[in-house]
Amino acid sequence: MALDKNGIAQRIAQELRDGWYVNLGIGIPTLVANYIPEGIEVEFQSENGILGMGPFPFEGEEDADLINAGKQTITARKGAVFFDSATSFAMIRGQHVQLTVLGAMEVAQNGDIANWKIPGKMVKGMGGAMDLVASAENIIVAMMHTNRAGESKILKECTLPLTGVGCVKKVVTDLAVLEIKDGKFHLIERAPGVSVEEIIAKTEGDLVVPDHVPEMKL
Amino acid sequence: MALDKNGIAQRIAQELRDGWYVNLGIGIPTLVANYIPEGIEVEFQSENGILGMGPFPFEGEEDADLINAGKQTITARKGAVFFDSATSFAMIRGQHVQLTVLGAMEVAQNGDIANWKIPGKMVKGMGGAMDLVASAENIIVAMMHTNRAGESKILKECTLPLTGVGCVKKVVTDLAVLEIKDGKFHLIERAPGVSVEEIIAKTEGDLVVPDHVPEMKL
Amino acid sequence: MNKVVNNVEEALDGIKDGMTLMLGGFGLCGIPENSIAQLVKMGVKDLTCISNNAGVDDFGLGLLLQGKQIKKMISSYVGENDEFERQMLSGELEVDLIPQGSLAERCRAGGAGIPAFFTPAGYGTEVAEGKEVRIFNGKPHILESALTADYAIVKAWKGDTEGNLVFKATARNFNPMMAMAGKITIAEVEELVPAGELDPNFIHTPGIFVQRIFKGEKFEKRIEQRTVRPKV
Amino acid sequence: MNKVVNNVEEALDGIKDGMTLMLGGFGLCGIPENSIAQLVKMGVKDLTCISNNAGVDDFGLGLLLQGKQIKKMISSYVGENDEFERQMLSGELEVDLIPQGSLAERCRAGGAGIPAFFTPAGYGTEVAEGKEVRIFNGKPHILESALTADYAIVKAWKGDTEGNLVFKATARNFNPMMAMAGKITIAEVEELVPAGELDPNFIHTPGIFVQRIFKGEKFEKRIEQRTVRPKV
Repeated sequence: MALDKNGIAQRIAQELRDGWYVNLGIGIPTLVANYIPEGIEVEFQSENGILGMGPFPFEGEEDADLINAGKQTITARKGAVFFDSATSFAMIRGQHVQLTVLGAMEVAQNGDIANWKIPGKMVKGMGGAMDLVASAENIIVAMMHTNRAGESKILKECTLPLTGVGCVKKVVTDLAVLEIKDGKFHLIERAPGVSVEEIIAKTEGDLVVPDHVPEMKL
Repeated sequence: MALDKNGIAQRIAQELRDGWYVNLGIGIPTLVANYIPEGIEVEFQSENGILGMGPFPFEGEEDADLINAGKQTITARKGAVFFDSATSFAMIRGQHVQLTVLGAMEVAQNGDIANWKIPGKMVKGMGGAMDLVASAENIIVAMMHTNRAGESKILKECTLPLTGVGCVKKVVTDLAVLEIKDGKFHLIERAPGVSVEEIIAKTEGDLVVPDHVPEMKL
Repeated sequence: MNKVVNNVEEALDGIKDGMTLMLGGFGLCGIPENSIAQLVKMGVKDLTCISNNAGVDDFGLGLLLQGKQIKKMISSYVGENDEFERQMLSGELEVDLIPQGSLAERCRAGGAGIPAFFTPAGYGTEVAEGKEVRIFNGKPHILESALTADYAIVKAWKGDTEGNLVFKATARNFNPMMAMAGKITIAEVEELVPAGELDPNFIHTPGIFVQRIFKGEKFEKRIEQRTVRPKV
Repeated sequence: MNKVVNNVEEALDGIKDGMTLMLGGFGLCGIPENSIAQLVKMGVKDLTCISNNAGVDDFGLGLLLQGKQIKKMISSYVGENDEFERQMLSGELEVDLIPQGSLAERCRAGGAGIPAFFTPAGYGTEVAEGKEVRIFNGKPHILESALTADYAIVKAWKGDTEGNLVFKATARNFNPMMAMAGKITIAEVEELVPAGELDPNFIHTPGIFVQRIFKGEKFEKRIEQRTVRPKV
């Protein structure tokens, strides 16, 4: 069965390594924080200016001066730090953040990503996404394999305006874990109960499928 | 009579305006702080990382962590701020400092200045001098009119390696106040008792001399 | 070096039609509320506003949009604002979208006397159009230029009479860099203290970057996304 | 995210001949004394040292010069050191002199992922030789590149177990930028406190830039120019 958003987040959380600083984008990526594996310590960076982001505040304890990049009220963990936006993006651009997880509208087999603009519709802006994808050494994209019309979002080439070029190395969708290598998608894992055939059918980009494709362990 | 170092500093202090942030170089410029005119408030920036530099500490109150750009122990005034070297030079390069006073080995009539290196002798380095002269809108050079051999240091062209080009607008020496304009030195004031003839004789660069040259008021 | 002015009217004196303003804040967090209200009152028009976001319909920069006071917005993200959308789609409002990190760094560069720098952000996208590309360490970068403003308006937690500023939590965001980049920088603060009360080791924005400071009358500090968890 | 190591030996483990090191400090103020002593003990050679100054003959980086451990110095000012002068004039020591502001900004750029930037400092001087010149706002600037190091060694006043650092007075100087620019950054601190003891609003160097932290055994904190005034 295809994963829901929490399932995708849970699978991505398995990629976390002890001691990493991690930037989680808005949407599914935010949920990753709920599934940190035991024995693993990571720190969350939010690009508006906090390292050591904690969970949402208890009701009545919200502080308007303490928010994340999604403008949500948050808390600060023990050992947290606040800083300005230039310092925040110095961390990102300077590759001090070990993992960036973000959503996408489209991903292409050359690692291109599109996630900020749909021509003809309202453009909200790229926020920090372009800085993140251009700089991060380790990007995982969290997304649905297809759009609502059932069309693949895992493409030979992006059709939407790009956010970054050649930067995505791993994609976790509701159906599969894919790696991008040598200009192709490589099927690494499939969601529990999802067939290889379904993944092939719903992937427009070139897909390398090994003889055995293990199921995700969640 | 030619001014001594304190006299030069005293004359330069007359150029201070209320509300200015001022960077004083090592040597004669440092002495300017002793002659701030009454009713004028200025703040001293030292490029190693303090704004609001105060006088030397009382004996026994020296703090190894609190020094100026000359590595001298200092104090901090009320309202002072400490910052890192990148921020310090952001202030300088970004022209937030209204006046820079520094010494020179040579000044040329096009505003070039040489004050960091004598070929064949030990080179100590430029420290912050190149940043200061390249960025400051308002530079006053404090120097002796001639070297120990009696040769002019107020030149048509600098002979020593440059610190900056076309940046000096005013020079205060032991003999005179000079402005640099249109590629020439302009004699503005003479030291008390110093003759225009002496200044002309000791100035190698082109010097524009008005009919009346007032004496400095100290 | 007393930078204190009596009120928001004195603080914003001199801002005229057609000027470029920087306004601190991220979302509605750390925005100069009192100054924005005063800009509405002054009715200055044709402003170019450099601000990471554009507020919401009825708060923050949204108030200036309602009054059609803004000619051009330079931002990284402008969602959550219907009037913005309307003016943008109708062509009334010019919009320059900039990656957030480039926006922050361009403001810092403007304040630090660095006219241009290379960054990888935006390479290969429409942001790079018309910009110089150069490879460093095998990776393409684009040349971005400094931003400055006629007036920068920032909001701080505490400030002293010399203009030294301290920010609280994530309300710091763009405020320090914009303070550096304003030809005239105005700071509105929640608490105004005498010089010497702030620890000189822990000042975020040195007073040299601030020309005018005043205590804001009141701060609504509206929350954009109130997210909480239940108490157990 | 515990970054604490037990002692200076563990902290400097991995530093090898021929590596590039950044060392914080201005003059003898804010230098990593314990780490320098350990580098002497380790006897690592052919080092490239990026540091604003080179210490004095018998303290600071002067100790590494005595042992001929340094192949190249990248600094802005290297006076007050006879052994330095001797090695430089004899050609044993390579020296790259950089304007102080450019040095600070090049370290910051290295840490911030900015490969190059334009600055007016040094234009028209020998510092500009071989560098690209470009006019911005009618004024010539030169292109300066980022600096990074295999190890950056900084000295802080207080640090916590997560590597967050706080500096005292003008001992801050180059330490924060160098902390950003090290592939591995080592912090020696006067006081090491548990995470949560430092106010998150007032941390100079966020722990993300620091890989190892330890409490220095003792700090001599030598004063280079003791200037005082008599008590009245």
